[in-house]
Amino acid sequence: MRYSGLRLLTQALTGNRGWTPAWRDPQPKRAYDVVIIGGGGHGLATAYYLAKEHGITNVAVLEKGPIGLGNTGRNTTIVRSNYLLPENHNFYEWSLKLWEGLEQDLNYNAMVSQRGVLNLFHSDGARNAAARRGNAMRLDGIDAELLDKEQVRAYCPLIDVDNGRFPVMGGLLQQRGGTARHDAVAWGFARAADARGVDIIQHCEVTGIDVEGGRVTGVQTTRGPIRAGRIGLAVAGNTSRLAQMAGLDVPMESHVLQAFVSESVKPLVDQVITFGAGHFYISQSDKGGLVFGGGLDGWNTYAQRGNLPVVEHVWAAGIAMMPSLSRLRGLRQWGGVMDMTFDGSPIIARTPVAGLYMTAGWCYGGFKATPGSGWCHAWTIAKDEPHRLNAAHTLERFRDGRLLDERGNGPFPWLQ
Amino acid sequence: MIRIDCPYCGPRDEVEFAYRGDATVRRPSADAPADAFYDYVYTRRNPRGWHVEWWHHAAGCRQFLKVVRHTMTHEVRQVAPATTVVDVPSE
Amino acid sequence: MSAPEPVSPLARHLTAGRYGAPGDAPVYISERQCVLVQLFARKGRGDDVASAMQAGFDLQLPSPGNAASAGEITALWIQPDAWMLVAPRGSEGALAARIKAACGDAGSVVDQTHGRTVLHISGRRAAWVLAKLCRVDLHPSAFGPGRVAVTPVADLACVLHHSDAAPGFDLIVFSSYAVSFLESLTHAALETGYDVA
Amino acid sequence: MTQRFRTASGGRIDRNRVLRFRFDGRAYEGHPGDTLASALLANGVRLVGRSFKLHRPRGIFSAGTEEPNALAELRSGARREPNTRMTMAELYDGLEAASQNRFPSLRFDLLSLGALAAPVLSAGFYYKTFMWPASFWEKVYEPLIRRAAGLGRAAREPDPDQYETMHAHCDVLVVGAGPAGLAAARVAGAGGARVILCEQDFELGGGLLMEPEHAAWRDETVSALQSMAEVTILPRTTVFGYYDHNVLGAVERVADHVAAPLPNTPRQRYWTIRAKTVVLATGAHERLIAFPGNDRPGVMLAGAAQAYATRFGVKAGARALLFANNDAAYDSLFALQDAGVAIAGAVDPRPESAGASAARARGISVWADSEIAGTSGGTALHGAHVRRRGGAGTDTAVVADLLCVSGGINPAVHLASQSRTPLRWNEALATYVPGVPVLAQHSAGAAAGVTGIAEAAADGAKAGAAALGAAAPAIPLPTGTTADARVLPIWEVKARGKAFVDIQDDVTTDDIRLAHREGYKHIEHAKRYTTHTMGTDQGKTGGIVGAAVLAEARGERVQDVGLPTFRPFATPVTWGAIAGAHVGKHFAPTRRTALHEWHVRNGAEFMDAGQWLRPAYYPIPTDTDAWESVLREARAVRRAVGICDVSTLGKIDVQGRDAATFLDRLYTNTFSTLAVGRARYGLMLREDGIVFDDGTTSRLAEDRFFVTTTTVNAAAVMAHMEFHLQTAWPDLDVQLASVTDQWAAMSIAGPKTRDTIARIVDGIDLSNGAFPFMAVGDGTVQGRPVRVFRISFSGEMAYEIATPSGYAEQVWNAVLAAGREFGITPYGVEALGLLRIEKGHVAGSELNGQTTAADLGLARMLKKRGDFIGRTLAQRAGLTDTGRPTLVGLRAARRDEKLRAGAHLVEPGSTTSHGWITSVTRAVEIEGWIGLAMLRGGAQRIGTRMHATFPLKGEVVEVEIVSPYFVDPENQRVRA
Repeated sequence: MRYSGLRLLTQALTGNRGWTPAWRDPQPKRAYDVVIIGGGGHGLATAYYLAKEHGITNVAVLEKGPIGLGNTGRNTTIVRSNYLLPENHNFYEWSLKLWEGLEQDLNYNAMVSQRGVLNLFHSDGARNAAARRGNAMRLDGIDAELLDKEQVRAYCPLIDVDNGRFPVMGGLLQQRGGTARHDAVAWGFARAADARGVDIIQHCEVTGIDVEGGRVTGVQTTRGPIRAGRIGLAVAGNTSRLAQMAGLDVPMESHVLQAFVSESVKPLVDQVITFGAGHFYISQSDKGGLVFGGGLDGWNTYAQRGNLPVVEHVWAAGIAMMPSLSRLRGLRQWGGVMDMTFDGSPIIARTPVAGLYMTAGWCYGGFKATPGSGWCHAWTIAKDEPHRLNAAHTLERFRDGRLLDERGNGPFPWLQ
Repeated sequence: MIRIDCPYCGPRDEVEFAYRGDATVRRPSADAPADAFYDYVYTRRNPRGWHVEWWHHAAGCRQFLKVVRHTMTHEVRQVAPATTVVDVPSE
Repeated sequence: MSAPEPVSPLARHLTAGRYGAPGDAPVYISERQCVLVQLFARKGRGDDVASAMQAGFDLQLPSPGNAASAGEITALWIQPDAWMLVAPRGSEGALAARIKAACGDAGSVVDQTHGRTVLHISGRRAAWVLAKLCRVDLHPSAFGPGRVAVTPVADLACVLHHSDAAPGFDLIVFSSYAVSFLESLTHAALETGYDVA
Repeated sequence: MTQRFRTASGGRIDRNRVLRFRFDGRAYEGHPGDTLASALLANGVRLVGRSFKLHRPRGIFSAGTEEPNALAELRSGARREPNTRMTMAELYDGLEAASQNRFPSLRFDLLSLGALAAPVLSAGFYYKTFMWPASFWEKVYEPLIRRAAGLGRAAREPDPDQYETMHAHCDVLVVGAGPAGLAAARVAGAGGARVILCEQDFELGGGLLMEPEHAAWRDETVSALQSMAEVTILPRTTVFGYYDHNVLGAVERVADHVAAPLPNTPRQRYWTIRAKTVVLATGAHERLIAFPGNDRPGVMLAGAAQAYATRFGVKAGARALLFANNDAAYDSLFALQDAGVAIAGAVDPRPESAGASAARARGISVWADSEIAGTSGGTALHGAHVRRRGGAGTDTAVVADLLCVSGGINPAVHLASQSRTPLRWNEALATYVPGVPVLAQHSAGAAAGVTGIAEAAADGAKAGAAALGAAAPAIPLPTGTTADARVLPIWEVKARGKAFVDIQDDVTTDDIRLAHREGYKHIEHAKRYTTHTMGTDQGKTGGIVGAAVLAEARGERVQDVGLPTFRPFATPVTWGAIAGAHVGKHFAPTRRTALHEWHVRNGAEFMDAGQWLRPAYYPIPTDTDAWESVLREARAVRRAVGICDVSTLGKIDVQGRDAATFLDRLYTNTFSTLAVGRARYGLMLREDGIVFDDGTTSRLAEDRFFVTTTTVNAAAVMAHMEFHLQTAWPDLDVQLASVTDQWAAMSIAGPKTRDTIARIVDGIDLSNGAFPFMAVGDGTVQGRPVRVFRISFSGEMAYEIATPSGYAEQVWNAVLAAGREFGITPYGVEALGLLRIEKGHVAGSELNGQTTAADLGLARMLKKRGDFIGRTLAQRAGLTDTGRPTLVGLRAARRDEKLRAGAHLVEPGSTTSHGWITSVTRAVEIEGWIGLAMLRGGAQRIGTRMHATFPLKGEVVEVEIVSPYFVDPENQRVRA
């Protein structure tokens, strides 16, 4: 059923009784051409692009719970492509381009809002790093602007430019960055993939990956075995466990990243702002809640909950950046489990097991990557080789020393 | 908040410590092959369950402690000096 | 030429007077001028250092979490096989040299007199004020007189010593942070009021 | 008449004192002991807000934290706080509040016209439209949606109030001071435990406060608790989160019950409480029933109406009707009757009940086996339509301006659930109660599903005893009979009209069913699709009702549908409270060198280096701009002598028998061969082969070294050393002490350096022969001990003088005096940077965690024999690739053109980056701008020209690629 304003009106006049499920709830078949493990944004996008771009529609997406409730439903909804390394910004830029046409493509309003993403800096060194990054983006055709202190003040008057412990020197702005409605992304991809014949199978947990002679043959699930010659992992936070089912140890650790939302208030923050002197970023949802977050709790965990020290850090950084937020109230706190890699960049690649692919290791970058990750993962699965956009995002780069270390933090996942 | 019962200082908040990751990997000897160093630096079991890990009591006694902690419940089962051999609980 | 006097980082920051709320239970904040010497036992030489300190200074080095005094010297446990020795201000480097002489190659000695600043807070509500800044349990049952904790206070590394039963606490902090630390401490003490001698 | 709904007597308010307050500009009066909500009700104010989406009129619905409707902007200006629950706002004299989410006024809200389009505004409507044309989303649709959404308006100025933190430890933390909490605290306290009792209300007592017959027990218990030295009572304190290891967060509202905090007093205090055992006596929230018009002002939870009558002495209406599915709610109705409220009757879906019998005995008419099918009225309730259950027969119109609703109770299990205590279904109450906890924790009283004052208190005493874990002393307990709290689980009355499950966010039963129809069948999907329970009240009164509607649609039982996860915060918590004192300049500590005061007195401009403050430069009146200061300072070094505070460099005293062996393994180069009294430059890698840090290390004795690190890595290097000593090489005898703060250090550099310091340094022969480049020695300056290092960062003849930091200013002044005749000039970090760039020394911009030794031209520093950290992985193909960018120098081809760090190096006309500029400066040794860069094929490109492009500013500068060593590449000067 196609969504439109007219449909909304006619349905309203008939008591909204004619709406049908956004996606089917099929029984799993015994075999598929491709099985995608993980019904989050990345898995659903992979399935969608397999169908749309490569004509591969005999695809199942297996999700252990309901779709979209892992990190897709737990992030701070930011989209941007303002990365330093060409391997990263070119990939994220492709993802951003997909975001820009996503709603029309999916016929689902994911509320992609290109309201601008501003990264503040507070020192000469940080300014130079921001300039290097912004110039690298511009050379590759990606929008970036350098704001000085007064331009920052004008752009977002709530920012305390002068008086804090670390006065603001300026910021790197990407106007095309912004936010998207995270739940709607999963639902929109699910609906569009379903419409192209993909089976989205919820409450179907993978308990084993069958490997014969170095090649995958299928999966064991709580709803029985399913055969498939090609399997894609899109299980952020749990990649280590799933990869181990196929006998692989991967260079990754699982860490929790917390996020917060305030009580709803009238429009206050019209952009996405990140605070360079403390781990902090903020935007305001269309519902009015200020959505914000910061750094990792910093120790391995699979639990989707965080603890007070990070709450204190993040909230203090928020007040340091915008002192007028002080009297607002935090409404909810939650955590998502990140696949943290050893260089802070993702893996979209074939694996040493033939027929097994993964889009993984997304660290903090997963949500914004959703369409791009699905697109590149689908390509890699369909062609059994990476697209040039994800050619560098291999599993082997750690062994080869061809690292994609955006910030130079070294092989410490909790610092990435 | 994770509370770690430092064998020297007593129970302390996690903020006194700096996490240093998996404590089951050991630095290979100088003549070990490159793969051994690769595994030491990059290969992790990353278990969902009991994890043996280093916590540096940076704001306390400056000791690297071996902590046996569960990565779902966050229960801490054992905290020991660096050279102690610890058992990983079976479940 | 008279003997040179070191200048404290707090020299211009602690001005005598009464500050904050005018309540009847203020805390008292002062700086203590001390000599500080960090003493380590070398690997496997803990017993030798202990006997040397016993013999040379009649000082029994304290166990973890504790302080011990002999004469003018107080030893604070700070980490395994390491202590901070605190004594009244004397001639530059003299105590460190005496301790090194006593311990010989069994110990490593580092003078930290200038590297650390010692503040003292006392008064009936001193522990309550400290609890605003300090994460360890300061209840007398957990941290009575003679107890030592190496723990952050006001987010800064600190050796906290329950130095007298009055109660009073010594706070040993890195000198470069002394001013910042004092700002946090006095801010926390505004509610009770505080008195700088 | 003011306070015309105030009862003649009764309640816990102080009728002898009058508090004046304003709501939406109108003046009212109330009494101490009132909340804003009770005072407004006393004055007959019924309409207090507008709903989130449809802007429907809203009245006061509850008397506590669960309030969905009665939200106000409290105070004004910089102290304005939106969305404050009027039911929690303690009245004070001069209080000012304003309604929110309405335009232009509460009574005539233009945005409520949007409700005409309500059928279109069904759940998730925005996902199906607003997509055409694509560019309209940001320009048209989104701004409209954002303006209509949101509730109150936040302040736009910095908060003038202060906040604080408090750390607490206890044996038993009791959350909630109702009958269960008071009893638990008393038992634990009497048994000698250290107890903390937190109560979010300003009065202790919880449900006791609306039961006057139990006032004596309450008072006696409270005074007993107050007399216990080890019991800390915290009223106005909300426990908002339950975290790992039995650590809980709470916020104490120290000064929210006054117009502004007193001087020296924080507004709120954030407590971190570490409890051995926790007793959760958090009570329960009454729940709504979804029937058409259940959102109209005048519809109120039954228990709330009782609280207003008995605790606050306020009649929430003139004529009350009850709609309840349980006997306990009848007590509320009887309390209203006793307070003088006219009773219109009771509507009960049950065919017969004890409550109904008791009501009839009081002369109250009861519609049994009946339900409410709708309400009438505009912005206030006029009446309700009563019908037989299921809709048989005709409706009866009942006139009432107060409709008390009770669908049963939901234990406040939020904290228990956050602590991973599983919830289990309680059939009698048709709700979730806590199961067996994972942590040391007990739920007691209504929070555990135990209803009634006497029963809850007894349950609390039991929990207190269990928490004590020892023989528990007996305490007096209240007695009395309790109405049955069991419910007939009806959730919804299906009739024409909007029946709300989330009153704040306008989520109706039809919305839930629509979500189900569209496949959003899981509770989390339905919640997110409809926004059910996502308002500021977090669905405390209607959450389970929505779940029940979903369950019915799914053809399942409520308990099979489950509930959305309970996450912190149990109650919303003030942002500033958690930030505490970490505001403004105190966001992070500030680290100052021992010379800081001198720098301040001498006009330094400071810059941040991590937490350190360092002088950037020292402007003098004749300098026209910063560059002039920097160039003047740098020239002084190149031509005569300058002095720079370098105290911030990390310094580590390394001692022990194996100190040299240790340093050999730590550094890429060798230290065991270093002679005592000599220094050597060292390079450290991370284990992954990337450069970590550098610095000079001096040998003070066979078994003692003095290591220096970069300013930013000082702590990281210390931890790196400790890690390897303790975990990889525990057999080594090495002791480490940070002496960064013990030693102040100043670098004196320039051709006149020796002439300057030789005048004041005693005890060291500073002649070049006796004290050559890289020599180290101890001496004195005017009787102060100093350690002199002949090391250079600038490329000039230079000596670093370290002195115990208490003598820093004295030694610094001595050097200044000695150098006066040479024009000695203090120089800051900017000039230091200029000098090091001219010399080609790498620093933070090049040691950025991404570069190898070879990239930086330091490959020779990697020793050929022996292990060192990073040796093996540095040999990986990707790190030895000759295509990697390497360090080069740059010079602007046109001498008047400026270089910028962060520019990329390209071939003319191309956008392919071959490298980037890491550091730039105006030079003093040569003319114009120079820089350092990382450039692919760097060595081969020396002597060529490229373009430095800076697209962010649209600049392109032609540069010459040169050697990075602009000054004295043969190192003659440093050895002079």
